[in-house]
Amino acid sequence: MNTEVNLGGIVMKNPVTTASGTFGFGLEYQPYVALQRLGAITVKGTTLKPRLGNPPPRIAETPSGMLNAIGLQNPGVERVAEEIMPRLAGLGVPVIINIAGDTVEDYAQVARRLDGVPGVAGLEVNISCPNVKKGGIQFGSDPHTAAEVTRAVKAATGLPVIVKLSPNVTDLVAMAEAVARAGADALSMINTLLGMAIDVDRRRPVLGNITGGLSGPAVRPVAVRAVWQVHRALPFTPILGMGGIMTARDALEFILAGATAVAVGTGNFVNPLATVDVVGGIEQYMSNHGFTNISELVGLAQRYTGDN
Amino acid sequence: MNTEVNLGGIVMKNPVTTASGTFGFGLEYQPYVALQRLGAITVKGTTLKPRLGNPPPRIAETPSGMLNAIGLQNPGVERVAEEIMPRLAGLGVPVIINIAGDTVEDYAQVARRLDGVPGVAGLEVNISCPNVKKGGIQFGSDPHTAAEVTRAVKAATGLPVIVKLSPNVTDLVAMAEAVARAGADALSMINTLLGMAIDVDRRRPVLGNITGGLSGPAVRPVAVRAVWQVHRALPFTPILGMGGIMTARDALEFILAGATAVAVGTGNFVNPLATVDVVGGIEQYMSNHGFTNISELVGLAQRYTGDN
Amino acid sequence: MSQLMQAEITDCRETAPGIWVTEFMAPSLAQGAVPGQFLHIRCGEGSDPLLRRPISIHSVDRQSGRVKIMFQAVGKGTAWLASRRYGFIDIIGPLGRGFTMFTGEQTGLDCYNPRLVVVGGGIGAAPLYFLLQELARMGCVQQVMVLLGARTANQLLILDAARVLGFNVRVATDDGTTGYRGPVTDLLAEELQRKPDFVFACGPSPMLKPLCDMLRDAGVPGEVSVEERMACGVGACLSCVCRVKDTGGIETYRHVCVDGPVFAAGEVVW
Amino acid sequence: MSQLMQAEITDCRETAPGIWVTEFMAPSLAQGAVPGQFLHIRCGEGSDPLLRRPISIHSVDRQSGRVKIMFQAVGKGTAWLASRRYGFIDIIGPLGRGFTMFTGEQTGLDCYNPRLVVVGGGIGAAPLYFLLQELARMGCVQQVMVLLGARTANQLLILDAARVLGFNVRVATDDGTTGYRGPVTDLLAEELQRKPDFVFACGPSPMLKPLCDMLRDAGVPGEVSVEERMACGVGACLSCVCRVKDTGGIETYRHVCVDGPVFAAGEVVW
Ligand SMILES: Cc1cc2nc3c(=O)[nH]c(=O)nc-3n(C[C@H](O)[C@H](O)[C@H](O)COP(=O)(O)OP(=O)(O)OC[C@H]3O[C@@H](n4cnc5c(N)ncnc54)[C@H](O)[C@@H]3O)c2cc1C
Ligand SMILES: Cc1cc2nc3c(=O)[nH]c(=O)nc-3n(C[C@H](O)[C@H](O)[C@H](O)COP(=O)(O)OP(=O)(O)OC[C@H]3O[C@@H](n4cnc5c(N)ncnc54)[C@H](O)[C@@H]3O)c2cc1C
Ligand SMILES: Cc1cc2nc3c(=O)[nH]c(=O)nc-3n(C[C@H](O)[C@H](O)[C@H](O)COP(=O)(O)O)c2cc1C
Ligand SMILES: Cc1cc2nc3c(=O)[nH]c(=O)nc-3n(C[C@H](O)[C@H](O)[C@H](O)COP(=O)(O)O)c2cc1C
Ligand code: FES
Ligand code: FES
Repeated sequence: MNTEVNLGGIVMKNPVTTASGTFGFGLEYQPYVALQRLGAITVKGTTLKPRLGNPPPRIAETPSGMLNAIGLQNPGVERVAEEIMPRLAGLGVPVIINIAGDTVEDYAQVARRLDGVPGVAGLEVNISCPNVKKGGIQFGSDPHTAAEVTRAVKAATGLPVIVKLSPNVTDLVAMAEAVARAGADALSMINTLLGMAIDVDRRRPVLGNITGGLSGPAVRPVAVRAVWQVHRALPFTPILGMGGIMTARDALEFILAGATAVAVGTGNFVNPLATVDVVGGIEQYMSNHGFTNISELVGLAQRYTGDN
Repeated sequence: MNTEVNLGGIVMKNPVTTASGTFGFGLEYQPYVALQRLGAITVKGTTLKPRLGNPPPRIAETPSGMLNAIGLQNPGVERVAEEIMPRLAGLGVPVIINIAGDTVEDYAQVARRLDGVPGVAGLEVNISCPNVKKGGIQFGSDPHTAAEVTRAVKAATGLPVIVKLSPNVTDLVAMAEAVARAGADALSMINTLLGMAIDVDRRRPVLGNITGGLSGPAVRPVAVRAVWQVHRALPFTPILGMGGIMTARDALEFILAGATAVAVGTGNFVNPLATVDVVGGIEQYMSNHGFTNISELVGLAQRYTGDN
Repeated sequence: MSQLMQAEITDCRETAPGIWVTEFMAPSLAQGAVPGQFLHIRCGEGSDPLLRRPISIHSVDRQSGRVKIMFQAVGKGTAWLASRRYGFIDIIGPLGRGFTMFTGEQTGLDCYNPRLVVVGGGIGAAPLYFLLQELARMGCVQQVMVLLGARTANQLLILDAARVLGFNVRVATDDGTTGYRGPVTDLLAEELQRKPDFVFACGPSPMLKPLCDMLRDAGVPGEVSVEERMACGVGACLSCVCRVKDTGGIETYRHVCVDGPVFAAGEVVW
Repeated sequence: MSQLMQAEITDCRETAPGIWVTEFMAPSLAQGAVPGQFLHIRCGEGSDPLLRRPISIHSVDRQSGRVKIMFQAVGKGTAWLASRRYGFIDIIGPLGRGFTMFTGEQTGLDCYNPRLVVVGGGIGAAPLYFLLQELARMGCVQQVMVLLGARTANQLLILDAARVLGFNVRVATDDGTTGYRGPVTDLLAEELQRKPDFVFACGPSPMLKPLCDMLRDAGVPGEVSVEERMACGVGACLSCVCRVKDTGGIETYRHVCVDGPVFAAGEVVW
């Protein structure tokens, strides 16, 4: 059985990675998870300078989901390159670094700094974080600036570039087309939905940042639809699908809709073994249903055209 | 204690109504619910001609939510006016009729036909149903056409006009401003999020219509955020808030965020008494916390400006 | 008249592998329900699972006011239900149109002393036991042939219970572990040779579809109980549609929760 | 070393109105945990509730390998937990930094035969019992003053248990139903006159904030256990921040799940 996938130049032994920001730098989960079982590890959003992030409370639980407003707390690209990557490089698992910035030049600089750092297999460009006030959300909701960021990052690095899209837009396909044309090697989707919760007893927003990003099983139908629509429009652009994946069946929804690879995010918090359970469950499914190569499954549900 | 609200001209003895499409024409729930306890009844989307709707399966359960692709099945405005309204008019509860169409003229004609029909207290203009291929989605995602529909409906009727917004847009506030400027007496939000589910065993979409609208508790954080943002931008435009309301506490999140009234949708399916439970729970909350007029609560959480 | 109720569970046991029977107190159901009607049951406390699950009435005891449901634990809702051994369950019911013989509505079954066939496949046998109870009460046991099908012997439901009521039963299993080896519709084909007056059936679509064709070809009237995904259960959400041909032959949708779950066999468009 | 485990529940009972104690088998925790550490517990089966709940270790029995948690049923997660009477619970632990006296790290507590004060408010007493167990094991009972506060008498936790261990205990209730009427910090004020060497505290923020001020003013070192909403519990999601002043006086965030839940009293910025 062959579960190897090629995500825009990143070769993964299986289609399962972690969603940025939900798995730290991987090492936090080492006591619980055999990291070598993962197809790749995608780490926390990294910016040029260290960031402290938003005031607490930073999360709130919602029905089958959670809101987060971490605000891109991270140690900055310098420490990631110097201190963290050396510890991750030895794992033998491709590491995808999620990058973010306030300006196009920020993104380019972070990308440039990571070029050639041992162990870094690719970059995931977060143009869609709803929790950073400058930049972030604007890049993710306008096709032109999204394309501009993509071009700048591509010019700054030889690494494969995945652009991560926001679902908070009217026309996701237009966004996808714009960044694909601008040179993105792959697309990842979805980032969180913009949401909020109110503390009814205290009559104020729960989150310190007021609004936050909704993730978890609650958003899965939106995420699967996003993958479906974009794969339909851009069948040759590999997609990293995510949003509410807890089990192999959830992951298979994304793959059947057209995702080449999948990421587990919020699911890690609930079940630290979610990623490896997904890996095992996909293998099980393939053998139960007689598939020998994972590529046979990618987008398979799109072939269905009957009326019932 | 005063729980009466004025939703853009529709006077409701309490702020609770039903979400269109989830409560039929009200009569279906009469064996279970004391309909006179409701502030208003909002009925199923009505079109000029009868519609058969989409092929089954029309719904799928998702984590804390559901997808629906009913496809606006309805008996057409003529039968609603002639056969159904006479039965509802006697209840003594304001009835809000949700209207939809494929063209601007469709909307205007439906509105005109309902003008003066006894018992009809207002119209809710559905410019955002994701399940109808022609029209529907386009009206709901472009401020200009949304404004055009609003103007046409306003011109066709003397009834209060609520325009129902879709969350599937990049800039909800721009949509709200456009329809408010075009004369909407109130706004209702949110309609369903566009989503889909895949049957992993059969490797095809679950819904006959492939995509559907996501509703239920899963979407509540998105809905509360929508109300918050729009109320902040348009503090004098009354909002009918909905999306995942199951309990009074859920409803209070919307009211504290800025909704003048709230609608219970998917919650009715789970608990047919959800609407009246919400009415009772809001009264309880007001008396526990010493509020004598519901208007004191509307948008109260917006006043919070501290950093923690 | 349908009601929303909290019914106290009096028993819950696994009657066959993966098949559960839950009994609860519900005098209004025991008195008012008709075979083929169903209940809409809340299967969880939080919002996952969210929607109620439709489950047919399996049997009623008018005397004690107890009602039973029989269900297969297939997903998270039914798994939750199977885990409830005491306490209350939240029910709406009775819902839907049952077998018309008992509803006082006009039916294809207008002969005197009719010869009936009752066909159940898999968990589809669950509501048929209530039907047999009523037929027995009416003294029809002699004129009824019961055909039960299942994947394998230990999944054959209501067999002993039907025999206890005195019914003639023939069985079929896919793997031949007991009775005829093959689909239960093969047994029906034999019965149809004897031109019964009416056939009642409940089972999975792959059984009901050919069954309806067979009835049409044999010119025998009957009724089938069908399934569709439901949200409200009361006719409000319009989700549970079944394509039917009306008397004029025009295709339209009917709603399983209020127009069904029992439909005339000739009506359903598969 | 922290582990993911399925621990078998051996007991679950309501010990005070709304306060539950659940006991389970977890030898690795009983052996390896330190007072002040917590567990991250899955409180449900579906996806609502979704996240794990952080609950402190209440007591351990190294011999039998049994561990207890004591918790207040405040929302849907803890309500679910309280409803589990047998079976397994899904736990990650031990997590976080406990009271440094037991962690081998450097502490403000570097005197010989130190005089200690342990202050618990409401459910905050839960982890302090484990602390008292360890202090008793070390033979420190005589040098410790335990101060417990609660809303009302029947919400006073670990009182009898602390006395059984031989500790000196003083109590305060908001409504005066037993002990001093008023906040437990009033009792601490008295104790601070006697210049204790170190104070351990756990309770709600409205108690810990003034407590930290009092310690600062009195020049007495101490440690407090704080709470923040957590997703991962292991330092990966960066959600559980607490504002602290580092040794240079510069304010920054630390993570309650890995840098805490126990912090030096002077460190926390309220
Ligand atoms: C009128 C009627 C009567 C029924 N009577 C019985 C009975 O007596 N015994 C029994 O075991 N089963 C019966 N069923 C089927 C039963 O409703 C489903 O098995 C059950 O809903 C599955 O829920 P789940 O959470 O375990 O599965 P999941 O697959 O997790 O359910 C997901 C969603 O799909 C719906 N769904 C899944 N399967 C079905 C189905 N076959 N029919 C309708 N909706 C479905 C569920 O209600 C839920 O909304 C009946 C169905 C209908 C429509
Ligand atoms: C390190 C630590 C140790 C704790 N030890 C104990 C203990 O021993 N006994 C005990 O009764 N409680 C303890 N708590 C508090 C306990 O975690 C909360 O009461 C519990 O999470 C509430 O969950 P719920 O579903 O019942 O409430 P809900 O209000 O429904 O919870 C909603 C969300 O908010 C979070 N949340 C709510 N209250 C708190 C809180 N006070 N702290 C952190 N997150 C919260 C929940 O984890 C959940 O994510 C501790 C908290 C922390 C951080
Ligand atoms: C706590 C948290 C932190 C996150 N941080 C980032 C981030 O730094 N960069 C990013 O692109 N996405 C971030 N995300 C979004 C996730 O990577 C993912 O897109 C989203 O959560 C949906 O997947 P899920 O439902 O599986 O969590 C974060 C999500 C969570 C819950
Ligand atoms: C089964 C179903 C049918 C619906 N039909 C309509 C409709 O006809 N017109 C409309 O404007 N909204 C329709 N909606 C959307 C609801 O009115 C509401 O906006 C949405 O479901 C969010 O609220 P909820 O989460 O409380 O259900 C429908 C929703 C559901 C679930
Ligand atoms: S389930 Fe709602 S109409 Fe049938
Ligand atoms: S809870 Fe995730 S970092 Fe603390």
